[in-house]
Amino acid sequence: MIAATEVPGWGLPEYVVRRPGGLYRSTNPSTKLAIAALEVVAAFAVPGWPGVLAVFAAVLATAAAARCLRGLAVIGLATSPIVGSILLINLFLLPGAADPIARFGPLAPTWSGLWFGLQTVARLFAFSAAIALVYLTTAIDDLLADLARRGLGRRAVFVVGAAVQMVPRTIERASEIVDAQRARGLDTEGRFWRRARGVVPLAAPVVFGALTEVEERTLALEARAFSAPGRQTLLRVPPDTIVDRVLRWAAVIGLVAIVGLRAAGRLG
Amino acid sequence: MAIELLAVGYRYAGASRATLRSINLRLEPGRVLGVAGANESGKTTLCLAASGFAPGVVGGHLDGTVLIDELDTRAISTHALALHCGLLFQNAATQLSNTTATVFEEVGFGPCNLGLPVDEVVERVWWALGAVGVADLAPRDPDRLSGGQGQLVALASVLALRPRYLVLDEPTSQLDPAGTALVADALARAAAETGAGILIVEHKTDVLARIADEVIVLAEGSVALAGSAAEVLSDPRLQVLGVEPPARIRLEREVRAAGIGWSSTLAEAIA
Amino acid sequence: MRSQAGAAASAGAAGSAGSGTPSIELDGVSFVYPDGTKALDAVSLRIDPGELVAVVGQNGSGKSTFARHLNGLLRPTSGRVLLGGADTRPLHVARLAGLVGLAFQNPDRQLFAGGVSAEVAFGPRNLGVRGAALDERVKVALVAVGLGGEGASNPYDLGYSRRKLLSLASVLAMRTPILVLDEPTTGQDARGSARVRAVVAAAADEGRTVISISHDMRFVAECFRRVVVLRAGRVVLDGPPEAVFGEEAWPELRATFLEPPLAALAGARLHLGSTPTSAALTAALARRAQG
Amino acid sequence: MDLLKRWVARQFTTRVIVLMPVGIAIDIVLGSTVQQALKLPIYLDSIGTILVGVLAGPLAGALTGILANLIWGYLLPAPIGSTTIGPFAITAGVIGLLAGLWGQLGIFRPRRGGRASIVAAAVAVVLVGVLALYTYARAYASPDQFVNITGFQTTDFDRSRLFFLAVMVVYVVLVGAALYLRRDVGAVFAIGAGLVTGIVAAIVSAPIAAIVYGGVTGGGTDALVAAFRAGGDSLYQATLKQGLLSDPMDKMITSFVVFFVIGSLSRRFIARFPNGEKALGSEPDVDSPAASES
Repeated sequence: MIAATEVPGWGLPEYVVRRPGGLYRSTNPSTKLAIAALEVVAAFAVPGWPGVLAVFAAVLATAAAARCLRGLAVIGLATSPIVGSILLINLFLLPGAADPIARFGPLAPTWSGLWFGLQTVARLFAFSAAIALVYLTTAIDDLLADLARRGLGRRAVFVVGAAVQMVPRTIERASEIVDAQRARGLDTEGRFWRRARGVVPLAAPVVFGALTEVEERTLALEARAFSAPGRQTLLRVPPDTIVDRVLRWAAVIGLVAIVGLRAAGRLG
Repeated sequence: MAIELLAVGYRYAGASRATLRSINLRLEPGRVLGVAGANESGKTTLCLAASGFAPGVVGGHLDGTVLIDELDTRAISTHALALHCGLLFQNAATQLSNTTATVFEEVGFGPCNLGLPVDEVVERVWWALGAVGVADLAPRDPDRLSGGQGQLVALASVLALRPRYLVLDEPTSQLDPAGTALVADALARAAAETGAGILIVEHKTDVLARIADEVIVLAEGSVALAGSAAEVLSDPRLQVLGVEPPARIRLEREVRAAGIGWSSTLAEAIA
Repeated sequence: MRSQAGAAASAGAAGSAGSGTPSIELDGVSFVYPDGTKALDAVSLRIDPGELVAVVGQNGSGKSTFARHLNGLLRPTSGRVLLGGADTRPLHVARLAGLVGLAFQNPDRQLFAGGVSAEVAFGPRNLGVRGAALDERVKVALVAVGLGGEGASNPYDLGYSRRKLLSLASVLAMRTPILVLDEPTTGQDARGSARVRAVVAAAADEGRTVISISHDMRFVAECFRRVVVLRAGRVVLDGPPEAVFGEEAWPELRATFLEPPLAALAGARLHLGSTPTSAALTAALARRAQG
Repeated sequence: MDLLKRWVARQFTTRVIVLMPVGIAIDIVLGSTVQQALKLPIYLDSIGTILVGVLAGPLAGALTGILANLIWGYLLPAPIGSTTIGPFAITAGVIGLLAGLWGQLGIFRPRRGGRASIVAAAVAVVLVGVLALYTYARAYASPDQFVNITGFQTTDFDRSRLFFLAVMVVYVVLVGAALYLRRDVGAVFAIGAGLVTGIVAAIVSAPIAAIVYGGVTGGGTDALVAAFRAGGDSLYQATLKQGLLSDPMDKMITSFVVFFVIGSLSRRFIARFPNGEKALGSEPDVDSPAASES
């Protein structure tokens, strides 16, 4: 039997503790959430360009420090179909815009439409990037463990943790089901009506397959004292240093300040 | 000190007929009781009743009484049941909590639910992994294990609660011969090291022949045969009850039926 | 009306598929999964109409991958799969499904209808069978697997082993000339296994080809005339049970973590030659007693 | 206060806690996979949410919807993760809440009617179809008499009459299919519930789409928004009208699938859920509490 290797934290093996290394990655997850919230509010509540640009600068700097610029770029790409639509619609259809750049028959692209479009795109990118930054630099286990320490119940932790792990497995199951149904003559290529007829034989086993496991999983959880009262012991507790706490409070105060000023109409 | 079923009957909610009919049974710590029987004879329901999960978790109607160490299971709260009696099922995949990244944390899931201090959780995890003989799997991802390994991790995660009894519902029925042997060895080892009383439902009577002290055979929800493993597994009525005898006994019976003189050399050959 | 491949139509209607059963051949088939694992390595194998073939091997030896190549669910990375001598690559899986029926290992990856009969009817209906012929096929298939009286019940009240028999029935009802079973006896009790054996025997009597993946050595030795042993995607043994379970093949078998049936072990210990089944052992003992 | 605590505890038994991740996974997987596999323009991304709501109750349903959107939007890697769905968690929560309401009212209960009730249902459906055609014809003759609650002014009526027609046609088709396939009269109510859910979802999503995305989602529906805005509508009205065209249809089809699923589920399985007996329509048949929650 392998003795517990001597590691910080009551003899927990290293592969369980799994302390994240690197700039921003090792920051406390709740702090990262607070910072993201500040950035989102700043991106939307501050009118005009200053707020959005400030958020962009902050997010890009942090991403560079945490070396996840490439991840941010992939998510940026995923939002690109929207960018085209936003720009086009606002360019031509911004109601009340009266400063046409040029005129092509009934269509008149306007400067204020272009401006509003660009700003909307910038806000969208800032908003997505701020949240993506948390996702790219934090393991879901760490986030849930940190929230659990701050009072999040074992049931909520289980629901989120299990759902995230269950999605890839359910996708694997869905592709196996497509195989099983095709092996019994269901044709998923071909004419529209034939494909439409395929919805129930594809959707139903994904649903039934997952539901049959509910009973077995319930018994398994109860067999492991899941419904015991009191707090659940946490094996993995992300560090929460002084710096983390200061940053967190600063973010919360900043957020309240922006919302307050905006409500009081002081931000113009 | 035992799990006792006294004239136990059971009917699932919304079902018309009873699944168990007046069952009497006793499981003592350190003993291994095998349960065989055709499908739909009530084996799974017997496991749920003996562990208190029926009606505690699955509802339905229970007649008679089930006592775990003189406590009526209906009086024990759901989570406390797990401390008395560990429960293991057929499909390893559904017994993982699906929320852990390593086998170590998976086996620690139960003790953590009890809110035990971290050092006690660590001690119990190593003890349970050792009792089943899979300490080397501790760093592995629970989702990437073979069927047999998955069942062993599930067994360890239940043992970590240090129950006095273990109820196993067809633990090897979805495993190939290698996986079956792995689990059978681990069960024999766990029984010896933990002294727990084990009730094991199994189609593969070769596994029962190897690890069970007594065996009962269920038919239509009641006990049709009961006795020592050797007696019951060589009883000619097994076939009629839809249970296949161990290979050794089946071979001997066929050779004798062909009128060939039985001898000790033959007996050794098929041991 | 779906245009059915010639062979399937005659097989479907007449029920006895002897004349219509095509041969199936793998010609240098290799298959590499996207993550790089080589599941099949230049497998060349011909299975003639009406043969009873068992495919054995340890987990990860390529058994399931092999089965999915037979009905086109997986296409070879290199090499060809021939059905009746014709390459199956251009054929849709839905068309091949009329010729090669595949019963999956896990029933919960397949069942979707709310009722047992509706589940069994799904396959044949896709092949264009309707009305009375469809009802008759469903009934016959359900009776064959012992679920005759369960037509109206819900599949999920049947329990795992009978759900598995149900997914077998749902393929049987398609009456395909070639029947492929993936671990049919896993999780079955004695009566369930007996049902599976009866289904294999009935299909053999109708002259259909039955190919089964299994690790139940007794089922393999007693119900099949040819055993193909796979290891790391390659065929390492291919012959009748007498040869594959004979003493000289044991080292190869054990290298793939497979144990020969007890009857074969006993026969060797008693120097009776190769006796893969209890019947063979008894016969050999009887011969020795007279000789 | 204790009553409320018990009402909440009753809805979150261990079985519901296990069901919720399954509901979330179903939303996300069906939302992304089945749509790609069949290349159909329907979303099917709230089947899990409605299923949890009907079986477990409004709170569990709402939480499932919200978590499904948040996880799909922010916690999943790029190929699966959808960057635009996060903010619509509020809508998903409302859908789950409504589903819990339908569950407690037993709307999704299979009602295997005899011949008489099926004929009655068929007649009702035909009436609805005729009513739609009548309003369409009448309105075409005199548009100014028709004002309705969904923010459409009368002048818009000529553009939105197609909306009533399309919705009614889909309703008639789905209920007809359910009657034909399963002889189940309950479809009239279940798919009606889907229609109401769709309308509420559209009304709740419109402001979110307007504020966060400026009414644009990158999908095919943007052309509709553009058309409405070209017609002089405000951003809010444009997104509302676009929502009212697609959401009711999508939610009716989703309710149709959920109705089928619940009708096909094993009674023993459904009976173990908090709303189980209401979803089954039979009285509770358990002599001891399903799970003695501490």
